[in-house]
Amino acid sequence: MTIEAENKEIEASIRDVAKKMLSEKQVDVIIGYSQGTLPLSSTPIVIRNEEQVDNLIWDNLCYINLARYLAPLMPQLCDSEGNALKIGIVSKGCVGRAVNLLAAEKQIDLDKVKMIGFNCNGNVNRSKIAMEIGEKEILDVSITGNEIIVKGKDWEQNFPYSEYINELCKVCQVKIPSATEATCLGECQQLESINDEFADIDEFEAKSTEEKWDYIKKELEVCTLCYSCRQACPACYCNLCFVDQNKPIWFNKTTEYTDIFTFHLIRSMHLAGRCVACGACSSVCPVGIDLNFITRKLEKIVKTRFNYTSGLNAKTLPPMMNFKMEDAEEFMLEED
Amino acid sequence: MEQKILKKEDIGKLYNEFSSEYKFYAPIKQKGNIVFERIENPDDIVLDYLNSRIPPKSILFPQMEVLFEYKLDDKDVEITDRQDLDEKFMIFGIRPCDAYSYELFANFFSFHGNWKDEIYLKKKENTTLIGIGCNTPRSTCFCTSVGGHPFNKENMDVFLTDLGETYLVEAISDKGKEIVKKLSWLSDAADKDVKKSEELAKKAEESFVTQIDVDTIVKNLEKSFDHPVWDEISEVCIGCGSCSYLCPTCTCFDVIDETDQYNNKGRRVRIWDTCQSCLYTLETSGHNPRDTKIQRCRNRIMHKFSYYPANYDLLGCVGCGRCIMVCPANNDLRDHLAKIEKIGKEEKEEKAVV
Amino acid sequence: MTETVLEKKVEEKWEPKIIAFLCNWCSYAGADLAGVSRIQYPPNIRIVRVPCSGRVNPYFIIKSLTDGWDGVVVSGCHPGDCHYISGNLVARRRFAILKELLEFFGIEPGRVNFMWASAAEGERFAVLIRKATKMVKELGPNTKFQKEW
Amino acid sequence: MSNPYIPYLTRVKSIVTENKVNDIKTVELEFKNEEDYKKFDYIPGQFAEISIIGKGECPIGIASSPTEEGTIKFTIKKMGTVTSAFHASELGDIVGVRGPCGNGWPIEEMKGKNIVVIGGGFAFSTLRSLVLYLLDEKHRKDYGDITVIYGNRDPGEVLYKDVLDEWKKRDDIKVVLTIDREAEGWTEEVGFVAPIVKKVAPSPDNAIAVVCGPPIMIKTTIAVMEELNWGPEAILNSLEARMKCGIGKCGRCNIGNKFICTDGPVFSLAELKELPDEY
Repeated sequence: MTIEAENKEIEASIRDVAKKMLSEKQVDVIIGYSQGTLPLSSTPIVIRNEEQVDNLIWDNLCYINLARYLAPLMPQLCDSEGNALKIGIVSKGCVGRAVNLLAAEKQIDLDKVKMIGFNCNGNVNRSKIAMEIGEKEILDVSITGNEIIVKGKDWEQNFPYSEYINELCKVCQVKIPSATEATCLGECQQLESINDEFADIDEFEAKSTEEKWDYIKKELEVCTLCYSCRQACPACYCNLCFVDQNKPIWFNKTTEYTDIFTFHLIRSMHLAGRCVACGACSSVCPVGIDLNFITRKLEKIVKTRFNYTSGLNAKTLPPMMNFKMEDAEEFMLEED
Repeated sequence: MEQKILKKEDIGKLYNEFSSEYKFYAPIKQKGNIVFERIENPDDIVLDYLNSRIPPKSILFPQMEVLFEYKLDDKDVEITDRQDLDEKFMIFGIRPCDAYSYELFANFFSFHGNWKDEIYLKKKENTTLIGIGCNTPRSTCFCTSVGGHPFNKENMDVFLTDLGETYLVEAISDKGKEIVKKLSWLSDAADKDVKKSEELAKKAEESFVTQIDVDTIVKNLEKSFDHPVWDEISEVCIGCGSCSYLCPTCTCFDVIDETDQYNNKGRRVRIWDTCQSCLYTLETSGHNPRDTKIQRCRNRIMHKFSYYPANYDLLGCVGCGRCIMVCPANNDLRDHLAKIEKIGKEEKEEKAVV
Repeated sequence: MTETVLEKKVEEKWEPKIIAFLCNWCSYAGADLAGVSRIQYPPNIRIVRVPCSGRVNPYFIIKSLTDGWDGVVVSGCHPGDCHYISGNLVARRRFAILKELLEFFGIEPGRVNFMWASAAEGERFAVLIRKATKMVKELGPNTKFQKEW
Repeated sequence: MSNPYIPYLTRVKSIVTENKVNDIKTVELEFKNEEDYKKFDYIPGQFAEISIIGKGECPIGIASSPTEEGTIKFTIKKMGTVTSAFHASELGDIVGVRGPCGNGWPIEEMKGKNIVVIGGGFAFSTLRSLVLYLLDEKHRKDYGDITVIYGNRDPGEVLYKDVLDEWKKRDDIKVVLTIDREAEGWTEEVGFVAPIVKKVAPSPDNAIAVVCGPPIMIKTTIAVMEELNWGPEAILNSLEARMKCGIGKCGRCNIGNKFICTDGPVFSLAELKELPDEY
């Protein structure tokens, strides 16, 4: 079955489940994706009645992690007294993982959130395509067969989907939310988790300290500290981020590399064992920094050290919130 | 004033002419994005670009700018003012909408209170703009709807029109005339070049996809502060503020003191700020006049399309479309403006129907 | 720091400045014991007493590095004898991740060291501090975070 | 053509603790050089951006009146980083002062009218400046009779006790102090500001009222005054907002298209009614 056919089938089944949920009053609102006004983009949408269900779409350009709107809960998802509505949420694998993470960390209660899970077939690597197209203006993007067709005013270019799929989706281990919490569409089988050997991360770690420092500095230097990555991340829901605290002022928000380095390193520390590898941070970065390179390193640490994958279910505590007596401590300084 | 012709390969010559006297800024490609940076080697200049990702406001109003520096020795403080304000800038390849945004900046920074922001104004005085007209505006551009034009020459010193292999050079301001006089090696323009540039201007003007009726929007906004349209507009916004970072007319800044306590010296710095962040108006008492994103999204649009016209009867938007392109949730400003435009019509229809 | 200053600094017997976060119940007492029993250890460390190694926020460590310290040492009680039962166990996971991330971002591994030292191990404390100081000394001054004033 | 962000440098001349809880202090500042003091000509109701260089800056109302020559006073409550730095400062420390900012009380327009000053809590600093200015022998004759109503939670919180006692001794000013709940040793009014205003019932004709205090007190007091048919343009109050530059450039203290730091902080109730309800 080609990618295009998969998308059509998923889209149709999302709309059926959404219509059923709304008509049977299982949920008050449903958050999903709708057609964007710009090519290579999609727009989240909140639908409240059955007529709007046809706005819901699914294609490989739905990159925003919808769990972002659950914590802190936006006013539009609360009733007049301010308590949460019953929310249906279109959940590709990583959105489902984010909902599980938020439930495990007591930010949402799961009986108010119903996940519409499906066999996600991945997202397009938008920045890679935009980088290759360069300055020509893209007017239309469509996915036909297994190819992404990008059209401009008087030019057209095809990109094979398998090569231009998002790096994270290539090695995604949780295509659908775990069956227990989601009403799944079609046969709901958990794909055998592709053991992601983190080859590119190992190869990078083998480099010398200077090379690593220069590479990461060249990558992060253009960061303008606009915090879009933090705003788009479902795991970043603190109402007062360490960056914004002013009693005392911890963090100097100048755009010198010292502050950029501190921000990204501390945010990575806070994501350890919680990041659900949805790639939203890279796709929203206005200057196109590949932040997934760092989040994959986090995943590797948590996988190798604690054999833990984040967001698999809503019960287990993330690794940084618990501990074991026999944790490895090979890195500690010892008398030789 | 006669027009000249500048061959594209002579841009290196133009750069060498001025790079000693001016700080020369031009569009270069940085990690796949076009940004305005100070250049050392003219070959880095990118010529075939639509517009920069980060607006050239980052040259005169950089994201982090020192207001003054200070030395602290126990009971005394010594303040040193900025010394580098009389350096001359030359910005090559700026688009008409960004050049006009410098005027809006200068107007805003000298309007309120009886203090003028001398730092920005002095820098603007020492800046020479060599702009290029837009032959192929983007579909997200709407400068013609907000009083601009792809070939608007007013705010430039020297205006170039891209004729393919060469540029048609027109000196606009007297600064521009001196610049062109210095470039004695430019050849004179033939009439066909001038005619071609007029055709390009006309073709560019007609190629605009987005048309927005700004007058009704400004009128509707006066009485729609509490209108439910703002809930829809801010529904999918994730509050990241990229739209204000990349907006050429957004002037808000935060002021912080950065002290190196080990060497008892420091500096007071201003950095870009955004009204989309919840801290923007959070008072120490905890009260926050705009603490939901509905109020914050409203403030950004009201500021550009209602408060600007009310205070300075200018529009606060130059129609460059950057906020549309950068929005991660693809929360399109053109949809918002269309919804606001329809406010008046809905009530009329209801009245007509009832 | 321009190149010339760097070389000058290394030749003229440059001494590294290391910040040490010592847990109040074990390592601080261990350092005290080392001092009382006249055990010599390099004077490069400046001690910050913290209630528990679990109190050490990763931000302290990164702020020290970016403020110009040449090395950081964090020392706590051995797993199992933490005064607050699980302070050092939580800290151990945090340090594990922080150490790998620092290396990933390009900070020399020898700069930031974690260790356990109980109140009775004055000798062990001194040996480990000597080892940490030697490592930082070989790495040279921390010039990565110079802010242009 | 000077950089508007560079403050005048002043030295702390005296620090007076104003309330028992010791979180409100009045700091008296003396300019390092004279011409700066001459340039710093202000009217009551204006504020200044005062800063501990190295910690930050914050907008504080000027508590001293222009008639008190030589120094300027600020009353600072310990709230955040900069205000705590003020509370930790000693005599002779350097304080940066930028300003005067804002429009201040309309002393020209108030000429020939009765003035009613209603204050609550520690927001009395700019009112102290106004009343001292009005009572000054050069200006007293230009104004009608003055009534001051000043409410507080408890006696320990009352600011400027020395100045209040002086005013009570004078006959050309009526001072009414009140506290929320009964406290021993308190001889004057008891109750919230609004009922006391109803009891005192200042007459609205040819009068201007100045109301300053916590939002709750302002709402209730204005409701009472509207019952005593005070016109909205005769009631003024001074607003507060988060400010960073104080000179209308950083863009954050706007209500609608008005900036509190340049078009305010003093707004009449009539103006406030036109502005959107976002402050």
